[in-house]
Amino acid sequence: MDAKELIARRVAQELKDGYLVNLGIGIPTLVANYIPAGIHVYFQSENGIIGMGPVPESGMENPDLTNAGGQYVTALPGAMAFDSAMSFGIIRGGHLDVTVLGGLQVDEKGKLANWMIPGKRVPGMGGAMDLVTGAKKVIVAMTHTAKGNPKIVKECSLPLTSIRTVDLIVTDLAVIEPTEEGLVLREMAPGVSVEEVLKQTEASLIVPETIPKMRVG
Amino acid sequence: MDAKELIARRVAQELKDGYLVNLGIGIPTLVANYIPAGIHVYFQSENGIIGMGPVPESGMENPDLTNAGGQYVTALPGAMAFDSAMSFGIIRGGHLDVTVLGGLQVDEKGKLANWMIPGKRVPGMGGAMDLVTGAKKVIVAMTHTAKGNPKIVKECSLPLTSIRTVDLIVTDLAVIEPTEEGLVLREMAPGVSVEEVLKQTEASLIVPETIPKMRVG
Amino acid sequence: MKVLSSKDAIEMISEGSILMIGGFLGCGTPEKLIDELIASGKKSFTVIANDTAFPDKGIGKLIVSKLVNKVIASHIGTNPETQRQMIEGELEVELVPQGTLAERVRAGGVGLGGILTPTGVGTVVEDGKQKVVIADKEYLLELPLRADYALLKAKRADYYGNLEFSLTARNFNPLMAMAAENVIVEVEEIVPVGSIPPDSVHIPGVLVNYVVVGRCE
Amino acid sequence: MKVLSSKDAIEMISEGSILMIGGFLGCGTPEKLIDELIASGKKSFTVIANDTAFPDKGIGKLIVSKLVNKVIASHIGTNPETQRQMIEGELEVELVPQGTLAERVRAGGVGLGGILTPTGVGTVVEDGKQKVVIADKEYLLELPLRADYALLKAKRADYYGNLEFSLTARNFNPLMAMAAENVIVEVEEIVPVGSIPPDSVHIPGVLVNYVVVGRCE
Repeated sequence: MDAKELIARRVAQELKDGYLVNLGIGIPTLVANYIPAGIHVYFQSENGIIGMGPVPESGMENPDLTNAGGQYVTALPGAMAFDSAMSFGIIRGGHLDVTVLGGLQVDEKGKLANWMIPGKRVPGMGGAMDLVTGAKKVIVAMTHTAKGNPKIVKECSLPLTSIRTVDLIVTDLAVIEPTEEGLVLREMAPGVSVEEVLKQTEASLIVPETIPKMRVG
Repeated sequence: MDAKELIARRVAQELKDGYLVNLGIGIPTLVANYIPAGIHVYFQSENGIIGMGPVPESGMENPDLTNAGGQYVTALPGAMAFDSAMSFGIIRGGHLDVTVLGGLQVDEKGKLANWMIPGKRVPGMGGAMDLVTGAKKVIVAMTHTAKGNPKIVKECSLPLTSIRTVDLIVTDLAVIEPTEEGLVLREMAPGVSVEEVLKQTEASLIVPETIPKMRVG
Repeated sequence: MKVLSSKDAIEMISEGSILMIGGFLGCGTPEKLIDELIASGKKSFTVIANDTAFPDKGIGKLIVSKLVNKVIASHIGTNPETQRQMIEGELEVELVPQGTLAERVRAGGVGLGGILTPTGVGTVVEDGKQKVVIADKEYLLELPLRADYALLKAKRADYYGNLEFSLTARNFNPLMAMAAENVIVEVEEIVPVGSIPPDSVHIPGVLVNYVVVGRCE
Repeated sequence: MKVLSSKDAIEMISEGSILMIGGFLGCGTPEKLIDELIASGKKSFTVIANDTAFPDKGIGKLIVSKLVNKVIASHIGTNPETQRQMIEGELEVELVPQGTLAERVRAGGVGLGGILTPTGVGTVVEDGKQKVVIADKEYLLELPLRADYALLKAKRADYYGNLEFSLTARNFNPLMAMAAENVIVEVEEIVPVGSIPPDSVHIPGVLVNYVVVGRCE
């Protein structure tokens, strides 16, 4: 299983029946492929729909039906379309059960930076600040390091997305939960040692006595 | 022509083609009966519709279609229904061309009191404060006096509806326009003398040299 | 979303809760839920609603049955019993301009900390409220409203709980569907998923907790 | 409402105006109006929009054609030309969280003086903004946005200008229809009054100034 699939499979385990879920671009998008059996979740796309379905077959595209990445999607039976104020009303009003986003850095306090690298890449925050500030549960899905550099750091050097502490960090090495006491190492990827996780993590981690294997469904 | 019809007919002369209009309960409601020929106006009812039509024939009532007074109405072709936030978004956002309301008092500065008599009648302001504060043009349609007492006063003794100066006052005796300089007597009802208007008005009135008869279409 | 009998729905409600109830002078009010609430004998509620309707209709019946300790509404003029209880000191009434009430409920539902409005500036409505000056214009800071339960009326729901409202029965219903911990909706019928097209759904089913069928139980 | 050719519609627009343009990565953007604006050679516009789409699509084409001096948007990451012009100092970019952008446009349309949001607190978004503390929680005071012209895309209009949007092409369009002095809407077809049922109209025709038919002119 490659790193991205592992992360997506693990995140999918956090979803419960009836949840309203928003998936960011990149690894988070893959989560839709691994929803546990018997569970029905609703996907919101912040450009204005709940009940987004998969990419349409060629020739079946509707120019009025795209996802937040601008790609053609479909709408499942029971879907609902709405304007941007309603879409973010749902997000900011605390009605979104889970948002899964990519991350550039998460710090020891569980704060996320994921929207810009000053002087280098300034795409804009899009809906990220609203999602992290407003969702009931925020899951960061990202590779543990970038080009060998730890992404879980003592303090974010990149601009924060929100001062809200995220709820869970899922990487290709571990599952880490920010708590009042600090970052707790909750699960380890198959074949990964505690030493390796600590080595690849700049932030201090609280390491419980027993750490189960990552649940990947 | 009775006093109410005279007032309603005169107010109707202020409406222009394409206007969005909100009529309050009482005399203002009658204005709908006297829209000048060749003019199409849209009536908004603040409970959530533009394109409200007349009272339905008996047996044709729809329990989901009422006006702001709770009476059954109809919807004309091209009508639109919306929620209360949109309804007052239209009103407060300056999209309503004219609101016609009844009045308890209007003072020398053109400020209106029309929603309560302390200790006596406290129905609540409903949409009146929003309408007077937000509409492009506010027309007060009321009898000139109540039980012989002037309703156009030096200063409102009743609680104000808004600090916004109304645009026109139409009574059974006269048409009066609040201006920077004060209340100006613009038109006189048929058979009414300037002396009588002044006698029935507590506020000072600016009386131009010539005062035309009230235009009643 | 779960379908319940009106009895089971009302069963869940604790005495003394804050209730948001949809409707405008009874149009768009869940009459069956109201009757069931009265039958339950529970009391001491705070009711947030546009108005208190008429003594024999909608919210008016709750007032007459003396189940309500406090009302937050824009208008109580059509229900003499509300006025009587208020004057006698049996019922606390907070009067809010209708547009401000809509925005406060909306703010509660979409996660705003407050909104700034010119409605009410310079009137009794401003008492005790913070004022903010922007570009030389004064605004009142109005705070969000939320409730423990929303008791709403929609035309129909599908099996996911997606709601469609009808004409002026829409009014405060969709706003309240976003501003309460528990959303209970009385509908005339439940239709198969997909029966309501995506652009015709007014409130997504994921925001709806319980549906009660009002007509054909 | 008046039906115009795209050429006559663009004719009205003054150089240097503030334009709100609907769409999300090009979905729901009036392409014909965009092309006509480019053909007109007018420039120095401020554009308020969710994003700057792609270099060959929607608002992206305006950027590539260098007609824009300033952009207020939530995301510019899909258009490298926007980033290049920004870095070179040719284009001013104000980045706004998407939910805040929606609320600011809405506030401009519905007459609010501002809204309080937790989104952006403790991030670079708070720079230069007033903070308000309510019940020990910090909020940013975000101000309304308005424009001289709104260039919008709807699925269809009736002869009154009533608009119906389609699926995710709705996005910012209805919000912008309320927040501009002049509202110009590109539609795919114009249908007889009454063809769009009252509950399916998203924006009432009285808010629409001009309609341009985008497909079959």
